[in-house]
Amino acid sequence: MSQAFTKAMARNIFYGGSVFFFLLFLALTFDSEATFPERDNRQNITESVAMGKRLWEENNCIGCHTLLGEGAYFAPELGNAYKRLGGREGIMAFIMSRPKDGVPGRRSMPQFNFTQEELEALADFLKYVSEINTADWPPNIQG
Amino acid sequence: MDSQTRAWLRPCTWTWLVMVCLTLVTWLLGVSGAQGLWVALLVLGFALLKGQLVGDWFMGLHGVSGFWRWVVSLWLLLVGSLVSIAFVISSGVLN
Amino acid sequence: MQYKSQAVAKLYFIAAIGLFVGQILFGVILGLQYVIGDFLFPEIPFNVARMVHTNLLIVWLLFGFMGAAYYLVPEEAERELVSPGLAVLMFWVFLIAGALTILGYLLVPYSGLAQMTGNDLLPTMGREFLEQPTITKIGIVVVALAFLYNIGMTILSGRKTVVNLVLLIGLVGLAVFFLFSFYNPDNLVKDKYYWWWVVHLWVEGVWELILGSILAFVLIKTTGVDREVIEKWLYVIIAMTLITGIIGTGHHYYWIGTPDYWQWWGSVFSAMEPIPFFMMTVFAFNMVNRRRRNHPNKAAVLWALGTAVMAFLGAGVWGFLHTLAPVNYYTHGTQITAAHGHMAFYGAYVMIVLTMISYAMPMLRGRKAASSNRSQVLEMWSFWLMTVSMVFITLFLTGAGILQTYLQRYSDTPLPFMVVQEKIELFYWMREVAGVVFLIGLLVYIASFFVGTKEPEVVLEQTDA
Amino acid sequence: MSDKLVAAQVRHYPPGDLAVWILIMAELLVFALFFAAYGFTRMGHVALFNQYQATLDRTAAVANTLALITASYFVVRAVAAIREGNSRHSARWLWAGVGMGVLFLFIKGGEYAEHLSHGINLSTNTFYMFYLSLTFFHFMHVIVGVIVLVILAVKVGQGRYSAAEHADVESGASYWHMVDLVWLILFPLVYVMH
Repeated sequence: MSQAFTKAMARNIFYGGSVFFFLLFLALTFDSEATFPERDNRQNITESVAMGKRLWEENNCIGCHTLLGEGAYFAPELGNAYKRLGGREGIMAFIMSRPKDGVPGRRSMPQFNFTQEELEALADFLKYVSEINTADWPPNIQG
Repeated sequence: MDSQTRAWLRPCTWTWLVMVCLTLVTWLLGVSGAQGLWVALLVLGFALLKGQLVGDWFMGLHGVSGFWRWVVSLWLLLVGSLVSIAFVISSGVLN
Repeated sequence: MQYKSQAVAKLYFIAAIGLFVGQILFGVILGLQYVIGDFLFPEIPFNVARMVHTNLLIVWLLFGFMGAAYYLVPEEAERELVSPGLAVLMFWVFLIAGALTILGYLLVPYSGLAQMTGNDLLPTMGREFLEQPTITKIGIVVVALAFLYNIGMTILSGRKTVVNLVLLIGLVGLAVFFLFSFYNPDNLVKDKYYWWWVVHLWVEGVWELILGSILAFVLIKTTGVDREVIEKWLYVIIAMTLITGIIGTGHHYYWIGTPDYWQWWGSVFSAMEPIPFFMMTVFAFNMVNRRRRNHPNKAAVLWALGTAVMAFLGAGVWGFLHTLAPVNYYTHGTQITAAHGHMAFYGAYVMIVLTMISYAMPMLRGRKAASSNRSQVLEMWSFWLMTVSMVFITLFLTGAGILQTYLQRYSDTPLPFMVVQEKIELFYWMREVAGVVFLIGLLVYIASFFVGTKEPEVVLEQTDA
Repeated sequence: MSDKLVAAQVRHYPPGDLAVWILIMAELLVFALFFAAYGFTRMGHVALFNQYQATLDRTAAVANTLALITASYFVVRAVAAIREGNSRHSARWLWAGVGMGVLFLFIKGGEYAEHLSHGINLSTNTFYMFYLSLTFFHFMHVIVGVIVLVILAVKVGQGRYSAAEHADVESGASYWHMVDLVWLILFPLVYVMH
């Protein structure tokens, strides 16, 4: 009955604890997957939305912006850009309006020279994102 | 059976009996439809008492001195106060 | 150095330090772009500089981990590496692939890079920290497999210590979870959900095993405390890490389209994530206080203790600051996150790699145990310069974040993002100054390798009383 | 008073391995946070919590409480037996504890099946979220506890422990009592208090 603090028991707890919590994590993941259809707006993922996501990725937009709060903190949140910029037209107009050489002394989004189809895809993508159920985040329209 | 083990086992048996009784009382309170803050706090009190008995006797902390003697008691105190604060506030008796 | 093949670690460490310099240079550029918006525009836009900054960090830490593994595994396993040649070959493969990727970022527009590398075939690019072209990602997997083969076979055919096994589990986990970087569905919610399986389960999961085992190794070597004691604490600490950290992933699942219950699961478990870091701090100081000898490499001991403290502050305390869902609702994606990210990465992972380099480099350069006194003094100066300036970077970013959170998220009349950015410019300037001091500290660090090389090393004092 | 008893009176550590007690503290802390979260969230949804609490099967919960405290008592008997060096009795008590643990899992599993058939899940409402989270998290602990008891019962049955050397049995017993302890609070909080 002497007090013990053994390596063997510490090891058991490490292995047991890791497996236990990983299985629990998998169970919660399984449940999350089941709820996604009600929240992730998948019914609106059109080909244009998919193309917009690809454009979003291949131009590294996440390198300046956040999307649903994740990304870089150099430029505004875009999860609600669809609402803030006034819909698809507003988004497309803003992207097109960026000067090629930037604005002296200020941050400015590059001019990407997108085609009309690409602009629409990006706008569709941001519209889709804005309709994901994010538990009322962000707190206000400013993102 | 040596005296030390017997000295531990007897209160454990009592602990078990007391816990069974408290559980049944809790159940009766539940099915009787008794309502209100005081019933809730009484039920919580029973639970805390049961917890203390488990810590003291089943876990054997009664015979330990120092920090470990109070691990379970402190936990019960923490849980008991947080839960009762929440229940007291939500019952509206403070208003 | 007891085994010849440990020498390959030197290559990895030198590359790590070189890339570290690159990372910090780009950090200083980024800091300047925060206040002079058109700095280097459009040649090196912010997103490119940031990508270089973060990817260099990841790559040099991986170099550091691999170097650490090549150094400590032979010593723990009590045998030579299975294949030192493979280790050297993989070094060059990884270095060249990494350099080409970084050059690609800098010289080609990102969309062009995506096209050149066939991102259409298996689109994985353009997600934070995982910006590497798919072909680079495949290269990383190949390098990781070769590395794991080399390390794994050495461990399995040699003495199996806890330090070795924990390191191996950490490295295998690193490779396994990286595979989720190849999963990139059109569905943004699922994309983000599994993206965290790479990012969170790396830095708040398996990387902590690597951190723990390297720290344990250095403590065993420098304090002379009984291996049994250190190893059992290592187990307890990493057990707590995974117990809290795995479900702690939930603190990223609050606002990305995932079910609401993550706000509770994530808050409860991530609130406990500081505990293992706190245990690590107590553990490190305890072991050093119970030391059975004074190791001549004082700098290494300083780095080891610094790691424990700064990891607790950066990952533990600064993580806790914004991990609870009701707080995170307002702070999510603000400079608070940046503050936490800077101190956590520096405190936990930068410092553990520098600890290992500090401990191993003297031996790798042919000394018995430590550098000369002059070199160590300079190294300790660099420790304080970098660590204190990182504390200030964190504080200034925290100040910026608090203001940003209030003005943009919390006040009755929330202001637009760019308006707020201008209002908090002063904090960005101060951060930039601290960043320059950090760079100076890094240069001092590098200088410490070149001074006093001819002077005798510090001698070991025995204190077996 | 024997020397052993005197020695026992100045014990500074609880029975079993200290590593297990560190785990027990961590687990208790997690549950404390969850209990507090339940209490404080309930403040904003009293009517909802009361309404859906009434849909739970209290009789099953009482049966489960009795099963767990009885299992704990059996484990106490098992520890007492092994302290006397009586492996045979100890193993028997451990198997009895396993039986009670399995009974708990069976009853709770029945409740879950019932919920599932009504389409109730974590996202149904805040009450069910807490109820399912708390009880399922605890449910998984009971599974682990049962596995631990089975391993111990087998090893004790093989005579691997003695009156002098049985720290593992005490460690496993302490863990099991923790699982019991958590349920003692969980049961009134989630099923009864309103």
